[in-house]
Amino acid sequence: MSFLQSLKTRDRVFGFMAPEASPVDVRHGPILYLEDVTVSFDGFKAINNLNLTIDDGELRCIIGPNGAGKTTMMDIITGKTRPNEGSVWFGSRHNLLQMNEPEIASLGIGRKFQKPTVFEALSVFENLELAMAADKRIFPTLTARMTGEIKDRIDEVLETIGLTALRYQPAGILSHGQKQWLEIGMLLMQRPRLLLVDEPVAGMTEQEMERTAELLTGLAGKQSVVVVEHDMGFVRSIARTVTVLHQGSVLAEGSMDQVSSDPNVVEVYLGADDEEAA
Amino acid sequence: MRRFLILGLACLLMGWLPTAQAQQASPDDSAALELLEALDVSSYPAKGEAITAILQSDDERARDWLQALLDGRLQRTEDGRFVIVLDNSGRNWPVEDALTNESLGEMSRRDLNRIGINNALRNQLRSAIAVVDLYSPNVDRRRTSATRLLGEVDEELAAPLSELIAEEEDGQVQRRLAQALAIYQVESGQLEGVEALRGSLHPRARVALSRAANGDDPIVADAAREALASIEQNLKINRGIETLYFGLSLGSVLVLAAIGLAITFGVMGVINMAHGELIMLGAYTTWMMQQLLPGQPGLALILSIPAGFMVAALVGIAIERGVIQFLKGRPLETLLATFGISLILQQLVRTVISPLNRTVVTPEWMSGSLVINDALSLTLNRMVVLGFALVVFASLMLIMRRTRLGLEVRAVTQNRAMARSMGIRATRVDIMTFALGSGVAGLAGVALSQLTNVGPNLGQNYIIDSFMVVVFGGVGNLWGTLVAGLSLGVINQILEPWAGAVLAKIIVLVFIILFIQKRPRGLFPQKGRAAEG
Amino acid sequence: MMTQSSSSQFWLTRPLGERTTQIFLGVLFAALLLVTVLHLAVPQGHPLYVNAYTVNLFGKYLSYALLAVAVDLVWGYLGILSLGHGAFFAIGGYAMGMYLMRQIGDRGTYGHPVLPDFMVFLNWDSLPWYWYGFDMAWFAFAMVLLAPGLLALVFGFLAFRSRVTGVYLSIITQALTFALMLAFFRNEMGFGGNNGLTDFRELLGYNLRSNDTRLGLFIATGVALALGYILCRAIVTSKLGRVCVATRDAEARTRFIGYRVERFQLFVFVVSAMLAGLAGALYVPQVGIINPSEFSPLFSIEIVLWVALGGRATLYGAVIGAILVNYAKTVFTGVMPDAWLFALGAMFVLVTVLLPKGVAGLLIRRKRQKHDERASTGEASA
Amino acid sequence: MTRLQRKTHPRTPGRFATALIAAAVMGVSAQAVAQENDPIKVGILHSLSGTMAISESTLKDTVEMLIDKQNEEGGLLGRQLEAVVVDPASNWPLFAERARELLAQHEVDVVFGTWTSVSRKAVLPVFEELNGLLFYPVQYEGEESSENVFYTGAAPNQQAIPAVEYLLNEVGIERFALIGTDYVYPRTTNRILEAFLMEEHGIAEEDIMVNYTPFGHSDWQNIVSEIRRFGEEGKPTAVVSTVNGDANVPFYRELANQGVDAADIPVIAFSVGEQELSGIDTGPLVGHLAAWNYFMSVDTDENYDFIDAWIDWTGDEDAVTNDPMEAHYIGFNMWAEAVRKAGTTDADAVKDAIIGVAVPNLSGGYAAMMPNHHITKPVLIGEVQDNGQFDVVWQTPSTVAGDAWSDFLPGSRDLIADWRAPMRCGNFNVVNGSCGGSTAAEEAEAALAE
Repeated sequence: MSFLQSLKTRDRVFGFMAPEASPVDVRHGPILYLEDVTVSFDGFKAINNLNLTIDDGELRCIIGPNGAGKTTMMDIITGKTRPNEGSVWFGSRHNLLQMNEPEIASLGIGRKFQKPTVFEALSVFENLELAMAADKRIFPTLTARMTGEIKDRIDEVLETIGLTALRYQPAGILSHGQKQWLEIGMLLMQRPRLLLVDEPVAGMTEQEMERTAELLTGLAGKQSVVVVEHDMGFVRSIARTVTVLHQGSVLAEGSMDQVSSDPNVVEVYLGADDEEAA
Repeated sequence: MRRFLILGLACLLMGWLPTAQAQQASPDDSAALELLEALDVSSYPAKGEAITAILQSDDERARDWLQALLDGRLQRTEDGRFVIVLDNSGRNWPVEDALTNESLGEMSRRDLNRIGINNALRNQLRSAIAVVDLYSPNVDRRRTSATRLLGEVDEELAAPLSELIAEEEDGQVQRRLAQALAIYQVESGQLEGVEALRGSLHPRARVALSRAANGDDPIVADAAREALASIEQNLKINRGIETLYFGLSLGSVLVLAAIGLAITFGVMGVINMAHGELIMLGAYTTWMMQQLLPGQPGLALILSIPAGFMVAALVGIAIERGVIQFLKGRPLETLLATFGISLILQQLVRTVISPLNRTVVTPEWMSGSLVINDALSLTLNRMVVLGFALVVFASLMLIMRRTRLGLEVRAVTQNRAMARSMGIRATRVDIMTFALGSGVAGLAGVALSQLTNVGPNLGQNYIIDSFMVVVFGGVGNLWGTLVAGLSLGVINQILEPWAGAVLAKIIVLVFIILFIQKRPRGLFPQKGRAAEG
Repeated sequence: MMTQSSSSQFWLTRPLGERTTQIFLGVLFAALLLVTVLHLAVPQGHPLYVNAYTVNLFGKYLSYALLAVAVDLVWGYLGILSLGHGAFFAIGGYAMGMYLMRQIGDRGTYGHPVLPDFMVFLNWDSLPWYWYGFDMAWFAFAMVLLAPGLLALVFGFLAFRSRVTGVYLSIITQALTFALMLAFFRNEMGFGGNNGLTDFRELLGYNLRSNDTRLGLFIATGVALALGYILCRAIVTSKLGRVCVATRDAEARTRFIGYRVERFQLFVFVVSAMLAGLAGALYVPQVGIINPSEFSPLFSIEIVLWVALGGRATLYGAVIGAILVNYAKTVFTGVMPDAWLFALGAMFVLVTVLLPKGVAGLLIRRKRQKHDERASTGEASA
Repeated sequence: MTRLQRKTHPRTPGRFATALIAAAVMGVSAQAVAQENDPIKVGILHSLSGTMAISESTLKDTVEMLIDKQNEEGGLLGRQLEAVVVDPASNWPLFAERARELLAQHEVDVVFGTWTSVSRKAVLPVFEELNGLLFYPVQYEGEESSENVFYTGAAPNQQAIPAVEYLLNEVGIERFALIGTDYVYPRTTNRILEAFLMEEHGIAEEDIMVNYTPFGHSDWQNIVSEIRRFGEEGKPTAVVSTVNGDANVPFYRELANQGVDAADIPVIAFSVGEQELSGIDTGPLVGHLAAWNYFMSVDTDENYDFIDAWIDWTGDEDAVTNDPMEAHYIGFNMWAEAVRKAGTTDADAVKDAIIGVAVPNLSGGYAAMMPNHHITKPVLIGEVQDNGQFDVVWQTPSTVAGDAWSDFLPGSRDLIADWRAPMRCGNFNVVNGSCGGSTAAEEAEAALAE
């Protein structure tokens, strides 16, 4: 079985597939499934047997105080960090723990970092071009030509993220908010099945936030979206289901109202506030 | 040389004693002059005879002459006078008359002809002096002469020797003489000698036994073989210890050289290619101190520890202020700039001081070796360096762990902005850190001046190894550097005997390369999100 | 570290425009032509006459320039600071040297038909297996590219697979070249030990000691440089080039958008190593000797310095840097033998501190300004 | 004796003649540029920076001093001498480049320079191509004789062989440890010595220990303790050291600290002179040996004059002189003499004139230029004194002529060099009577044929 899997995944290693037609199997149940995952750095348990399921097309918000393990969780899903124990499944077919970042990415999992990371030396246009779903092996990349439809697709996304005017600017000179947008744009270019979005609205103005909210809610349905965010207002504006992480495991889950009335959650956040105050 | 031992002892039996000489009236100098003139011939055998004559003559100046001859300070002037040179450095030498011991002031080396000797004569003289010393009241002299007797005894000597052993009150001398006797006995095929030599690690004893083992007398041969076996066993162990010591001492050198880098590179992220030159400066400081305090190399060395630190630290500060501060967050650029600096420093030393190596004297208490037994002795200078390395390491740990500076350094390296906002003067910390790292490099230089040459290229020979050690140990981890340095040293020394020096070094390098593949962040990596690039 | 450096370097952006390349190639060929004419047409003794010595010198510079371009490809565009490129250069050089040694045939001092002199007087009775085939030009020339390529492939595969990055990579590349230096110093290796390979006679039947051959080599090197430049430019202006820059500035990000970074690194690293090998092969017949000192880590660092001085990630900057530094070296060692290291050292320090973008940085700035205008007009139209 | 017969072996008509004429034409055309009254240019090709500066920089000063002296005495042929100094920076390819610069750009008339074998090998083709004159002042491995190079340093038979003979006969050594840096000079010298010891003196294989270390080797613990054990087998043992430059200080330090005393295991060095000692604390080294053709302590007036001149030139009271400096002293005077004899500085004229020229050396004798471009030298054995000087304890009764080709290497047994007309050959094979290569060649061809 696992051998078969490895074969299946291998053909992706060589990227014969176009990510649009991600073969992720969601016929029975969730698109993302974490079970009893635990990670520890030098003895400190960043993730402590965490269980989480994301359904296909769902928009899920994850909140939690600093050090709750939100980012680490994303690292695990995207293959950047390997858990000490537990299992992570993408659909019911792909065991993510057996793949590396590019494989996972080409499976259709896109990620936006907490600290916006775009290719500062490259222009906005080129950033999107690189993110674009395409054959990403060496020689195809070496011989890749800019075709009309690629241009259109990029323009389209440029429109959505409102950076058309800055298309030729190096990404390095963009404002923080613009970088956030660009990064989201790069996700869109990937046409992922699952978006992991880490603090998308940090450093954004109100209007920008609203647009982000629209964008993300718009995406949900077609794609599954996991948003990690501190800004409660923003979460409230988009959230259907909210998961609260604390000390590496799920503290509460449910609608915004449910969780915000949950005594533990309140306690944790007040505690957190105290810490910040101190 | 046996001839002279015999002769010495013969004299003894005749009741001749150098000490007894002193009372007798000193013979007229014409006789003495003859004795010395006999020395001033070209053929070395003739000189040998002359030495015998001097020894036989009951002149109490004999020992001084022989000593002067041994040191090459017995010379002859154009007008045929024999003089003893008191100090043979420079162009003009102070001399005194060999016969009257009256000072003759300074003479040009042009007017003096040394009475040359070669190693054979040197041996002869040493033995001759040794024999005389065998009866000297001074225990140390007796010990050295007793040691010289090992393997030199023959039958004429055996009898008087046993008497001597009986009379001798100093235990060590006694044991030595007994061994000497035993060796003779084994060589002459007597069994009791074998017993006496059992467990003796002295090479002479081993040679004697192995000869006996191939001897005709079966009993003796078996006994000898048996004795040898146990000795060989013992030797293996000693050799193992020796190799380990070699490894540790090489390791300590690596640690010393690298530890400063572990700070500037590991903690500050500055790739300081001039690190080697800072080491060099430390070494040159030692040399200068010794120039400033002629005749007191030990004191100079001690003083150059703080001096070396200061010099290197100051240069370090200059580098930091002058160059590195402009390259914040561009670690690879620091590599390039500091490489330029290293070129400048090297050439500076070449032009200002000299392209030639400088002599750094090893003080008495650091030269020679600590004798554990006849097969194992640990060289003192390296032992001192090893200790020094550990002390330096320990104090660095203290500074990093216990002091305010250490705290601030760690704070700044972890989160500069935060540290700033908490009122830590980051720039000051940078300077201090770099000064510290550089200063330690200076200390390494002081230590190295005792092991290798003090020259403009000193630094180049260590910079690469240092980087290897730091990276192998894990950047930013002092313990890593210590472990890495010592282990690489030991590995190298274990490999060397069968792989040869060059191959051993290559193997170690390849090992490091492969190791970095396995653990891309060294022995003791920094884990966690912070570590992700 | 990557992210740190990137912010300070986002100017390294524009892949080279058509025009830069045209200008560069134009200048290069003009120079080649000029030197050739001045050497052949102008009579000796005439002030404008370029003698064989100078031609030879330029030839050497050009091979260094090619080496620098190779380094710039991995450092400038891929962010891999290789302190071991001297190794690939030297291996290419040795491959050529071995061919030239075999060409000596029985004209060596011992007149041995097969064995090179150093093997005869070190009492080798037969040729070691790795010397086989080097009497055939095609084989040797293939080796010039393959040997360094293979080394780079194996080394790079190990290193990139296990994601050795930044300083660690730099240090182990240094370890690599250092180990090779020690190895080649060993006489048992059969590469002539410290004396290396020398006393070459002819290359492809041309007498290496004739000025025409020198001129030929000079031109050949120039052409090689041009080709190498064009190849590198093709790479860096392709989408692959942009992936490289992406990797350089945000390796993790590049992975997350689905590029198998290690393979791109490996590919470019190998290409660069081959170019370095080619440079070495052109270098050896012009200087007439190859010995292990070319492996010395200090030389590899120096190469990086040429690139830094000329300007990273511009290719032509690397060429400028290499020629500038080596010309300076030639001048200084002649004019002020006792002090030239001061000048060289000072040059490195000042350039890194005051001119972080190298000589090319100045040109770049002008280009960026033009570019911004274009961008702003685009804005207007939108 | 046998060698004498070889030297008078019937010669083939010089097949080099044509090549030589060509070279001559070149040389002359190069000369034609130089006017009669402008100075004679003397090139100096010694590293002033880099790792070799430590040894070579003093040689540059030496030549400058000699030129100065010559000019005070009115120069040569009524023309002043002018030094052209360049810095090859201890970088071998740069050596070749600088050599070409000296000959092609500056059109110097003669070059004094290079130290290491590799630097000499690097410049050799340049000198042969441009028909320059190179005086090479350092003891070396032999196995070479170029028409354009004059070897004023010792060949192995002028240093190594006599030194070992001294150990065998005068000191009674029966066991030899050959310790060297891993490059061509020690390799060749040790091979010659091995052959010599086994063939001529029947030393058994297990009584010879050979060990090589890298340049600048600084950790000698293991090797020295190995030597110590090697010497503990009951036979008198000596170390023959061809350890190069920088590695010597730690080597001797380790010897001293591990208590290897000159009286028990003397070390005889071929690359350690006064200058190297000036970097070592010689106290513990007294009695260790060195074999050279000159020592600063040599008791002759020529020597004292030279030393005083040197001290005045450097302005350093404790400046030391050494063997390669004497070699330049001899070489320079030989060249000057040859120029006077030839009445021109033209390379070919000087090449012909210089053979047979004899000038005084500093040890009270004369050095003559042999037809194989090597010179005659006395061989001196010195013992280290505590004042950093050597005390001469033995010397060859007469001077020894340098052998370009060793009699103890199979490859070169049958080769001789003779640059006089009509032979003009650097590797004349006395067996098959042809110029160019040893019989090893035929042997190999035969081997291939089989």
